[in-house]
Amino acid sequence: MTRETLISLAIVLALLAIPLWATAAGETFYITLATRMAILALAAVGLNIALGLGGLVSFGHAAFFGIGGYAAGILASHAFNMEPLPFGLPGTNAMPVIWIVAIVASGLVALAIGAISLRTAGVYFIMITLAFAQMIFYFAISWPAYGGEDGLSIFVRNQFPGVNTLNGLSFFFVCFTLLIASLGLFSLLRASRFGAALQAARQNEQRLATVGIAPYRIRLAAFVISAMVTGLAGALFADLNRFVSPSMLSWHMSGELIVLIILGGVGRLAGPVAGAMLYVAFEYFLGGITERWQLFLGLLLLAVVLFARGGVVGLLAGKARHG
Amino acid sequence: MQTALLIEQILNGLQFGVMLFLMAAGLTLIFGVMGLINLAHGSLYMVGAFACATVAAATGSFWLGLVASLAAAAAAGALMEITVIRRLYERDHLDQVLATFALILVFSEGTRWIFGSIPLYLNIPPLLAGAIPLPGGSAYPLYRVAIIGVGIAVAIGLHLLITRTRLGMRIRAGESDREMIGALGVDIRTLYTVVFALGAALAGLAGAMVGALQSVQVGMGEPVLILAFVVIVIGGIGSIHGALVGALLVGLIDTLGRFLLPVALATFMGPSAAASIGASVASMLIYVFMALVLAIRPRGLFAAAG
Amino acid sequence: MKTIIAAGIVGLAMSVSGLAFAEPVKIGMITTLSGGGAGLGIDVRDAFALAMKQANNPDVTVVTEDDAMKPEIAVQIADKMIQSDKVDILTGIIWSNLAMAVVPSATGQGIIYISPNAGPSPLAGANCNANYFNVAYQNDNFHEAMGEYANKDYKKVYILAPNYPAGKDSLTGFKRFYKGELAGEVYTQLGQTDYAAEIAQIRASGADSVFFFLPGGMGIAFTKQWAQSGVDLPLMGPAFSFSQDVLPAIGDAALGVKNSASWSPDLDNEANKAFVEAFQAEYGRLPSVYAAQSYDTANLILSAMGKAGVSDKDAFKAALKEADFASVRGSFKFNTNQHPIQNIYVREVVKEGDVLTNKIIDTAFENHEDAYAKDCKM
Amino acid sequence: MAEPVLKLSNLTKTFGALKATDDVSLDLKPGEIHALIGPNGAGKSTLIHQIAGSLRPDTGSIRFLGHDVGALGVPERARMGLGRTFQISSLTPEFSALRNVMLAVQARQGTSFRFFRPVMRDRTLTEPAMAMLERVGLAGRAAVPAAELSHGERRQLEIAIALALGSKAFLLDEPMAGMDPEGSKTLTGFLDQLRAEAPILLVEHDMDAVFALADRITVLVYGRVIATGTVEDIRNDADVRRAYLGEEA
Repeated sequence: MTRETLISLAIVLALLAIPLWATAAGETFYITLATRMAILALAAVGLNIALGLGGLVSFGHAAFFGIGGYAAGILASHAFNMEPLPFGLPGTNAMPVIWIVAIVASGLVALAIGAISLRTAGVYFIMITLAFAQMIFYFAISWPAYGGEDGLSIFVRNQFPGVNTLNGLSFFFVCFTLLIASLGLFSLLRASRFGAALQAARQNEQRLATVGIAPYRIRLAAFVISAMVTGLAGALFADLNRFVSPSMLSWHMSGELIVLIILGGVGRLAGPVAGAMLYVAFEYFLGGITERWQLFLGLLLLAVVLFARGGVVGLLAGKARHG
Repeated sequence: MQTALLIEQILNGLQFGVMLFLMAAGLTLIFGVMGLINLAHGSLYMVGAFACATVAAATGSFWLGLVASLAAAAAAGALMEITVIRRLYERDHLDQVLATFALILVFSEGTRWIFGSIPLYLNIPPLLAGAIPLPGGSAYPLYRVAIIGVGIAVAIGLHLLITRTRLGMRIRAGESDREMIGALGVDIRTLYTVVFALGAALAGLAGAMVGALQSVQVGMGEPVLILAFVVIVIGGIGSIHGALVGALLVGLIDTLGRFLLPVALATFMGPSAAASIGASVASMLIYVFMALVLAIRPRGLFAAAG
Repeated sequence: MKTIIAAGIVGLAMSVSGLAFAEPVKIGMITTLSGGGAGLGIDVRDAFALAMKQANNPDVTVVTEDDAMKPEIAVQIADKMIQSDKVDILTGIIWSNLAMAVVPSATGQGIIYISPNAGPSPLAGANCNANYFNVAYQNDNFHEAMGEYANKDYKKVYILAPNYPAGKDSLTGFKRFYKGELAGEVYTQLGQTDYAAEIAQIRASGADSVFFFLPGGMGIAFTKQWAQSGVDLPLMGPAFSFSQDVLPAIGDAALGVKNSASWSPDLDNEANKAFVEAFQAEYGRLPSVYAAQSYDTANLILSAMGKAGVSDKDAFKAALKEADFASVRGSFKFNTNQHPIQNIYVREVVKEGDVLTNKIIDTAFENHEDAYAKDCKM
Repeated sequence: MAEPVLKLSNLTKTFGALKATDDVSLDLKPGEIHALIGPNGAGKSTLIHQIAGSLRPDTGSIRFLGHDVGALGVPERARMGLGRTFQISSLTPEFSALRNVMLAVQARQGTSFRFFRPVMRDRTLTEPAMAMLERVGLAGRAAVPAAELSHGERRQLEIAIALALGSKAFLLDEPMAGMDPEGSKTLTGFLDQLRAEAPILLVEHDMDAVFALADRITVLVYGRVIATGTVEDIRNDADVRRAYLGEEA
């Protein structure tokens, strides 16, 4: 077992320990906090596929996070109000169905955004993904059907067969299981032929083309997979808050997802998990002490970028090695 | 009457575009010369507006405020460059995005700490109050004409600076080859600080001029920043000419879209629905335009070589 | 001897009240203390604290946290206050979208929520809840009042608001009472700061007046640009753009604007005079309408505490519903949907010395009810 | 007479006023090493870019294995068997030498959209890749990241990659550049054997290597072909001596 594997395991176990401790101590709020960490980590694992493996600095992943959230919100509100969706489809409050819709919807939107954005590179890519996310953000704000700026409430948390999702701990385990699954997906992808081509595209696009693999298609596939994972996280986030609003689509959210990854370690398996834990804990504890916590967050981020490259995982496990 | 309104709206579009140009010029200059993407450019815009409002309130003179805005933004920019930015030139765009995102947080909360959350007061100088008549019986505010004038002057000034002066030659050399300019004995660190401060001063100027029209408050730079990015991406990152053309296109498309779309939609739907849907579509228009431009020309309209 | 008896009586009185009602009450205040809208949240927090300080009731604890104007943070704080701090009552939220995020789930968990500002229509109508009280207004109220007032003098009003739900509610509310012709109806972009294009359209439209709802920085920008444009038409709007927190930033451009509110610093009643004076003494500035609403919220809670213990939820809610407190708005009572029935006034921005403030010039509605109460099945 | 593997006819490419490639025609026959020489700025790199597909000629045609490939991009031409190395080593720096070659094996198999099976446990990738590393003498350095290889080793790795692609023709851009004499000698011996596998278009400044290896030489000056012929022909060509060798001396 390599050092990085050990550290990844330790990070994931630490996340698992929080709600278990909270239950024992009767501090149920920390279960909510841990669930938030798990969901943000899941979203960031998604982004890490595009950003960490593929080097695609997407500044618009909030779009997929929000689309996932709206999938959950819209389906649940139709189920709650007993109104059919277009084409006479029923709404639903079954999480598995919602997840599939969230994944498919984010994937399709990512296919369209990616197909145009990936024609560009570097700063252009950063900016065009940002612009597409802003476009969806403004659309969500001004489209009246689902609450616009006011957002959409999910009055009762959606259901998962055999699990009482209203129980905080059960819902945490649902999210945690999906997080573990996404980490499994990430490490499989990283080691696969697809992952090899994707990482090569990040390191040296010219080389990849010269061996006969077109980087565009590889990147597009990675972008879509990445968006799907982030979209799934969005659906869970909506269920955690029992609410979805355009702020899930804002460019601050996109920035936060990037921050999570950099805090934890770009391209590292457990980087997003470590980053999400650190970020949420920081926001919560510092936010409790001072209203100016964003100032200190900014200073912390600066310190990480300037002096602690590689994030938490990089600090603990040293440089990444590829077989 | 309709023609007069259209002329007025075109002027509004130009004025908006010129204001975007002041922001975009600094951004694109910094990217072109140093290869740096600076999200904190909007913070410099805010610094300019706050400096102008504070000095104008203390002295009673908008003009002193304007000078203060240039000085404060340039100083903040130079400080930013020396403490943080110069460590980022050799980094990838990801690190640059994150570090400058962090700078936004620091600047916003820092400004709030100093000035509080309540917006500051800043009004246009009496000299530029009033309006000039337009053909067709309408009128146009003098202050906005002045903004257009300043924008054109800055565009010409930048053009001359880059094509005619020693500093401009160095900037152009820096764009093409960092090592060569170092070998020529130019102090590249100072050059970069000067360029960054110049970009910052332009942003501060924009902030001060716009602050007199709008409200001077924390976070005022962020919406403008995103629009400025749209402008330089459309124009081609690194190109001053591209920034000018991009800014005017975005200004005109946005203003005329907001004006014309609801009118167009009202021909086949109710006025209330047309107003609402027209506004929704208009708010997305420039992003659609940007996507179109990049789909056809992935490096923008005036892509710099390389 | 006498003093001992007196002390005994006081002690008896205290212990009697203590016997039945002096249960500790924990109030969670979620409000906006950082970010663009912090000025409003700070007024709400300060006025609430002022009322608590005046009451000096040792049984009340207030925990305050900043929602940074982000719904997901508000939800997280609400969860924490409910699960960890075990609050009995939540209050403080400024914005409708944050209220929509927090209120349904909090009231669903049996927590009482008392709104000091936002009043989104779903919570007043179909989704009203016995645990939800609104001390401020239903979102449409101020706009309705301006529509009613416009009937007096104007025939052709141009109306504009940002393109988001509160903006649409605003124009809908205005049109519900306005009988004249509309010169135009425009939705601007949320967060838009340049209104030259809209002002040009207004100039060309032949309107005789303008009604606008542009909260925060948007309103400051619009009013300044309006004054600079030289278009000479009367402006009116709800109080949000002409409240005490934004007037200094607009400056003299605001002079003469008519705006509607349920409260004004010059409102003539004892409670209000005392409030305005105490607020100025404590914080060195004039209170805003948000401060007034928050002050009433605090006094409402205190009045209910004197009648029932919070552990008996139904009795406590009944006590709240009586609204037996001296409102700074004068007459105040709850409708069936637990939203206020109150007067809405029309104010004008004036200058007193160097300070811009509002003066009441008319009463648009007396004992006004909102339009959604009939949809509330409670 | 064998059909040429690669045939360029009348290629022209201009950048503004500069004619970087001026009516160039040349071909590459099976089993030969065809060296392309010329002073700096003669347009050799521009020509290589056009052959590889990263630049489009203004006019003229490129035929590879009997097909017109003018409309194809870099990856398509690579898949047809055009194996290219770079003037400045171009590898995936974080990957080990082995994984660099494996990427080429994977590309040759045409299966990059496999998402789950770990490549390091895939013998259809590791074994051929290891075999290529052995051929170029890099087997002992298989696990070392490309970024940590020496200059010469990177050159060897580039050739291993081109080999792994099963190339039908090699396009080698200055493979000797920056090598010590010992390394150049080894590489010269290796290229000598390589021509049996597929013909080589060799761009090279090292004249010893060129004269030792080349079957034919084409001389490019200011984008124009001024001579083509055997080593003997070129040594004796007056134009070449004047325009090129003379200039170097």
